[in-house]
Amino acid sequence: MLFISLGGFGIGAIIGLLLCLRVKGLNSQKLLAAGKNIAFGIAFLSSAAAFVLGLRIILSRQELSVKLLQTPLWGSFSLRIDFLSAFFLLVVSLLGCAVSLYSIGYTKQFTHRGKTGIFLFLYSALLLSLVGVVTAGNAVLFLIMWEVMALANYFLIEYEHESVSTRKAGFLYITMTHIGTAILVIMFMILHSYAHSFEFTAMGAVMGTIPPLVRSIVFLCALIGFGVKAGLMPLHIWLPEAHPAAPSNVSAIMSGVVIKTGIYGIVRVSFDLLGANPLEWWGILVLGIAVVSAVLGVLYALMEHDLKRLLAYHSVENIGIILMGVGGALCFSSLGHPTLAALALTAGLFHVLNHALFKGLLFLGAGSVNQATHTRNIEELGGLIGHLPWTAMFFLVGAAAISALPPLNGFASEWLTFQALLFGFNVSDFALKLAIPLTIALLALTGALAAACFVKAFGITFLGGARSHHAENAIESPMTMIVAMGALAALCIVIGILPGSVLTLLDPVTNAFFAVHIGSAAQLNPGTLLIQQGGGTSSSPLFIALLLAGLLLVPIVIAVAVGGRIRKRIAMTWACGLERIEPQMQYTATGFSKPIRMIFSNIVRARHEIEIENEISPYFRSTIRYELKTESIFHKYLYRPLNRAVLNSAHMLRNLQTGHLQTYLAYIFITLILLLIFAR
Amino acid sequence: MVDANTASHLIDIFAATILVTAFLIVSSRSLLFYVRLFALQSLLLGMVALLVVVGYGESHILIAAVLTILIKAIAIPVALNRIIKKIEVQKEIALSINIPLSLLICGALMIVASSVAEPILAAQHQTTQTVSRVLPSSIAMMLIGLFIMMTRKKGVTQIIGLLTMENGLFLSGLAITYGMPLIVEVGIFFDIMVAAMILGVFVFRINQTFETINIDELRSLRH
Amino acid sequence: MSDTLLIIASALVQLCIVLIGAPLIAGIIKKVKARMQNRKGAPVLQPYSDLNKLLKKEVILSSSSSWVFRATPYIVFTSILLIALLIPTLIVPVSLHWIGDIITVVYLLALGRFFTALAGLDTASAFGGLGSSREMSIASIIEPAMMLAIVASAVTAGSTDLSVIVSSLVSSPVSLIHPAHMLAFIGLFIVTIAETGRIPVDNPETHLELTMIHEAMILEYSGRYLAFIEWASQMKLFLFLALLSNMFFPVGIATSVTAAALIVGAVSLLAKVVVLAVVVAVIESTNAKLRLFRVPELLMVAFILSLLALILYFIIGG
Amino acid sequence: MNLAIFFLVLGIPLTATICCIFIQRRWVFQATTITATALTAIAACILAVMVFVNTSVSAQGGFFYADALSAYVILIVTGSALVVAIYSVGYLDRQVSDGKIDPKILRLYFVLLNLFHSTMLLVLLSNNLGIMWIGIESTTLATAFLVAFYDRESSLEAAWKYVIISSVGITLALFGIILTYYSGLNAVHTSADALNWTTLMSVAQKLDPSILKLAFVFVLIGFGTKAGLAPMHTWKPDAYAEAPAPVTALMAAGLVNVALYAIIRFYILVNKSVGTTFAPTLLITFGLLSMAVALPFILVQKDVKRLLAYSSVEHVGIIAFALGLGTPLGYFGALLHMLNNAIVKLVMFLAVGNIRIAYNSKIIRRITGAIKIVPASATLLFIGMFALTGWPPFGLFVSELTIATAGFGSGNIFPTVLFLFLVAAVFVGLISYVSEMVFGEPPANARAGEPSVVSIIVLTGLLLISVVLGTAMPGTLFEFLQKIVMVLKG
Repeated sequence: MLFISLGGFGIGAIIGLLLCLRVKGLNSQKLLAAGKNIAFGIAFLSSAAAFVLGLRIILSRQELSVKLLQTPLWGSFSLRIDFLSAFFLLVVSLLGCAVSLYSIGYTKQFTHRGKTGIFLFLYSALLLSLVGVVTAGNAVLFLIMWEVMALANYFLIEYEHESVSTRKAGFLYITMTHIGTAILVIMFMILHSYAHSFEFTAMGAVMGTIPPLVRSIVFLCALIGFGVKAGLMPLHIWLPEAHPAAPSNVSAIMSGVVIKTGIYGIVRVSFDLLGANPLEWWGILVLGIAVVSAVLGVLYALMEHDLKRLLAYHSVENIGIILMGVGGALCFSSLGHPTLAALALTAGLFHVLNHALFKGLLFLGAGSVNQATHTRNIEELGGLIGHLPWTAMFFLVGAAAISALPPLNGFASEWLTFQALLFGFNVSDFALKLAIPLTIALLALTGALAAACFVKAFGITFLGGARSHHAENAIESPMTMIVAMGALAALCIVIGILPGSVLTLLDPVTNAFFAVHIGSAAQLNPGTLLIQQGGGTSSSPLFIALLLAGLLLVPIVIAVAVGGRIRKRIAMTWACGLERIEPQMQYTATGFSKPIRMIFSNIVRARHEIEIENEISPYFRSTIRYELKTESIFHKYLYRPLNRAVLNSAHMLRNLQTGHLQTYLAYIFITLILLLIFAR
Repeated sequence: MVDANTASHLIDIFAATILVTAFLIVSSRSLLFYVRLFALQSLLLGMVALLVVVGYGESHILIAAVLTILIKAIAIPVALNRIIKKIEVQKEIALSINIPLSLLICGALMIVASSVAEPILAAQHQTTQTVSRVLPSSIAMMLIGLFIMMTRKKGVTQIIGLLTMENGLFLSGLAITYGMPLIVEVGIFFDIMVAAMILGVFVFRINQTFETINIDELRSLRH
Repeated sequence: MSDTLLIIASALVQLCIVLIGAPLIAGIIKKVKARMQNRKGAPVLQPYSDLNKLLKKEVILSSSSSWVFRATPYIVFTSILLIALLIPTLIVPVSLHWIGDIITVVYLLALGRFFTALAGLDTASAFGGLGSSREMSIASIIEPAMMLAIVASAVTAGSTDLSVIVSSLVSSPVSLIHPAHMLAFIGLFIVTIAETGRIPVDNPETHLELTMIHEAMILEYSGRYLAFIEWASQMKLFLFLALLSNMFFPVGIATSVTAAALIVGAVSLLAKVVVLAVVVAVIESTNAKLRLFRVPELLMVAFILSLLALILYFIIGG
Repeated sequence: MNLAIFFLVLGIPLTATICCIFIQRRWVFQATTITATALTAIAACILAVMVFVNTSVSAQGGFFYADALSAYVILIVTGSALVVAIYSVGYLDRQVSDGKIDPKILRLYFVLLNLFHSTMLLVLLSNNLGIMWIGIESTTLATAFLVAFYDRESSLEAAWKYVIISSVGITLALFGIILTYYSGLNAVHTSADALNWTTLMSVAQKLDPSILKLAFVFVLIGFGTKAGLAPMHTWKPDAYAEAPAPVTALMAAGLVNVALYAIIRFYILVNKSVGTTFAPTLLITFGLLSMAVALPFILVQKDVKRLLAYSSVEHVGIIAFALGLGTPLGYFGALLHMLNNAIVKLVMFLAVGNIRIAYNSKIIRRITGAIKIVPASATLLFIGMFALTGWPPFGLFVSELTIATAGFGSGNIFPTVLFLFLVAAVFVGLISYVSEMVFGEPPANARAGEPSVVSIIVLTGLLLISVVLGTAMPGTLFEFLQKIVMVLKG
């Protein structure tokens, strides 16, 4: 039965591929549109099939392994869907469904036939490789899928290659990811030299024989190699460039699931391949990186006024939050607290799903805004809530979810993360005891800053008055896009209210790693999160939602009882006595983030330039141009010097090729003499 | 006429002389002198080959000996002379390391060569083969030839350096293996001749195009 | 069945106390401040009549505002009401304590703040944006300090459930005099001042653009909307003071549902909250408002104190 | 039968060379060349089948000899020659019509191309190490005028450097061969056989190790010069950049492998005689050095053909490194890499040839937006670049991964880590330049339109082969490579 499901998915994906290739041959716009719709429809159905498959595997508690082919060099290529894979399959396929649906409307702007055909091909390839990455049971198959994913992604980023910034982004992306892959190859090779097999099961089986130092090296390789993809600080630099450069539907996939494959890899290696007894400093290291990523990610996000860059930086932040759970799990696991480890990992993985949903939703929203206004600069937007009511509403849901407001899904996973970390106090390890309060405080800081950032993002974009004619003339997106966003928003709410149901899905995952049921740490009611460790704590998003709805009666009753029917008058906003208020008088996004920029000036390192033109006297200014540049400390102190050093040394070494024939002969001569001495 | 032992001694003497010509080339300043010294060197090499024929009865070397004398001692020097006369205004060589230092370095190369040849000579002692002391000289010649190419800047001097290397090679071949199988020997000769011709053609063309055969000026291709 | 009724009844009582008590505390603070400034001041019950009047007045809406502006007062008010059901005031454990712990409370506060800030931006006025910006900035540095202060208090009980924390304190009063506990109290008190927008962080009575934070956001509100916003912030102050008093001096709080215990609880709550309110008023009268960019330093103090509390706790042990 | 096949493989291109000298009409000598290379390729296939069945084929008392290794390289060379011959016709016609080439010397090109082809085959078919040397020296001579074909200042300069450096190298190699011969004489005593590789192999245990070590040093430097191992690679960027694109392609795909083949022959011999530490250490060192030396030139480069030339240096380094690992898996990877690299290098150089025609430049900065000018060639170049840098699903991914596996398996952990790092770093340079060429807005003076449709079909076919090698390697090839590995194990 499961095979049928998988087969259905496979066929679906292949048909998708074939179809997009055929689309290239067709001529008329109508056929193009039809082909496009069919291709996305198939992508949708395929994703749905994958979703069903993942769900079945988890619910039936039965892992699935499908052997694809036997290779002479790398052992058998098989897809092995264990519970971790199945969970990630769910994440991938959920977003795959939504984005495929959204793309039907979104790609209406793509009119160039060949380019659209290539887009369809790459899009399907990306989804296929994503499924491949999370289900591969063989290291080489994994690497192949990993690279195909990177490649498809790269070409999708380069979709609008005419712009210099896009090419720069693509270059940065492919460079970083390739170096990451090289490190992953090293990692798998080390594992292979112990396991003598590339199959994950075999690698996992020999973990006991690997000495601790080598295990640590493997772990570090995984952290760096997968960290590049996940966008961990300081390996994140490609992310805020690449995500905005891609078309928005692709950005949603990238931010929603592609970076999650990095998390998948880290979890796969550190809990599955390296076994259940990690070293403690791994966890502390991961926590440290997580905190840095989360705080700096959100701070840099606040400094952005490009909507998609802003969202991209938030991905860095959320990866940090996810890793807090993962890092906590590593710490607890190393100190012999499997139950706590299970709890922490559950929190992290739960946030993986949640982030995929709301970040996907937000990027889709940004895509709609972009399509309607042709700008991503929020300084030119404003008042879109009137023009794009649905988009605005769904974006608001996403913004609230990512700000971890109850009763949405972001809250549920952050709450769990807090709880998991808090139990670090019960663990008798001083380093951890010191690390954890700091982590908690900084997680709180992150949450608050994220809220600030999304007040800015939503408020400046959708509320107030239009700051440009782009924003004034915006029209709402097509139906499919709205439905896709609505579906994601609905999921954010449903999962937010019934988080326990997701935890049930995660139970087999953590059970496989730690051999404990999460039920022993937390009770699994659909609507309530109940932690039974320590004094016992609970939070019930379901009842929060119900009570919020119920308590809404109180102000309504009071208002009606005391004030009677409401009497309204529409008037202009108070403009300090001026005749009317101009949209330019509104607070700007740059202004909005100024206090935070001042408070964290050491970290964000803003430089501003002010150009003032006076016409008559300094009191009558014709234009003021204010430009703000923020520079990442990693750029300044790590990447720029590194880049410069590499290029300088390359320039220097290039002098080896002097153009002098005599020098070349001297090389041969010296080599000969040296070798003669060596050979004696 | 000459038994193997005498031949061996004679070869040693010739080899030493050949090495001396190489040193002389390094120490000379005139292009024409280069060519003449090279012709002399090749002639001596031909003599060595003849000695091998006579002394060890390796008759197939005869062809090699004749070819050496004909091509290397006569044809190539004549051709080079014509090239020099035709295109070279200045008959002085151009060098990047001065002559005393060059000689010093060549002396050092001699030491390197003998230390490299040592294990081979030791191996020769163990076998029943006739001991030859030519090997160090021939290796030294190869190194000196390469050194000439490195430090002398004109096209013709580079050709001479290359040919000196090849002479050293041939000397070693004669000295330690009494030549190669015939077909190989002939093939090698043919190749060297063609190479020298091609280089000559290039010198002409370079001279036409750049109006110099100072290789130092060929520096447009870099990095 | 009677259990359910009891739960509902107790929840309603709790709600009513907060709803009705909050304006009173606001009135008291105003009165004390007036007295300290040698003024007679408005009557203590003035806030009630203010609310009453506002509720009856006409509402003026900005032409550029959207449904977010109109929904916000209700969201803010409701979220505070929900918090009122989670914080132990009269009785511990609170009947609905399992619905949310202190982290939930923090995030419910964030919910209200999020929408208030959006409403500030919705009016297209420069003031609204200014207020939102400042509010969110200050909030973002309040939150880590608050979380750490909470953690410092929660760590003794091993739970973030407020009722569990308070219960454990009631059952083992020794831990009240733990130095860590005291440091945590100071930390949380500073956080309370900041979170409820009192001097020296914010001035709830000013409408000067240089200084106002919260007031700037709600500048465009009028009528019943303003009433709900005002009332909500009064309740927020009340709840924070109640929380402070019950978490650090859980004297007199009812632990069983008997009439006597409840009355004792109510009286002691009122007494403690009034005392704290007076303290707040004194601080407000004796301090000047801080410059905006000095506020982080103050909150840093709270943060460090809480961190110190935690370290002390680890060193000395619970 | 055996002799016949040797004569066919060697004789067809040689005959074509002679024919081209005397044929005047353009289409006739063009057709002759294509037919000859095609027939040679067929003959090579027959030879490969024979070798596959009989393990080795020899004729003329062991003068001609072919085992799986030679058959494999012959297949690569003849295949590349066929592609290059087909491409050359269209490419040079286009250049003639553009006035870049004097139509009168067009014949010379085809004569030399055929000669080049036959000299390479001579190396691969002879058992005698001396003849092998003659063959390699002849490749230099055959290509000297091809490098200088355009008769520009820069191409003359390149050709001069090429010939001088190659000649020096090859002279050193000859000394190595003489030393080998000498040690062989001591063991065999019949001078005629003492240069035969098979004979030497049979007496490998009796050869004097110290002499062979010395010999290997000379041979490695000598043939390494031809293969382009650093630091003897210096002629490569010059010659590759100045020669006509198809010649460059044949040098990169064919000649490199021929030189490597010669090194491998000695390598096998030395390993059997000296033991397996000396030669492998040298190869690993040279391999990594080549990769490292190529890196800065790939990271900062102005000329696309030089870029590819340095990439060739890098890939020779990879193959040398893999050979140096000394394990069967390493050999397997090296052999596979020879094939993969040849295929993709053909694609790259020939695609660049097309682009060069459209832009009339090989300076990277002047080539932008190629995807809009020559969409097919640009796509081929771009995909080829990914294939070249070892991305799946292309063949080089498989071979490089095999090499990495072998590296870790053989215990050379740090060299292998360095190897992986260098491979990744080279990619950075290539992608930055190639993406700048392919993407963006084209300059105004570029001529839109593909110069040759045939070349696109051929190159696409090559890339598809690479994909097949990267995804589903045919079982026969696998077996064949296993046989070669047996040869390499001695």
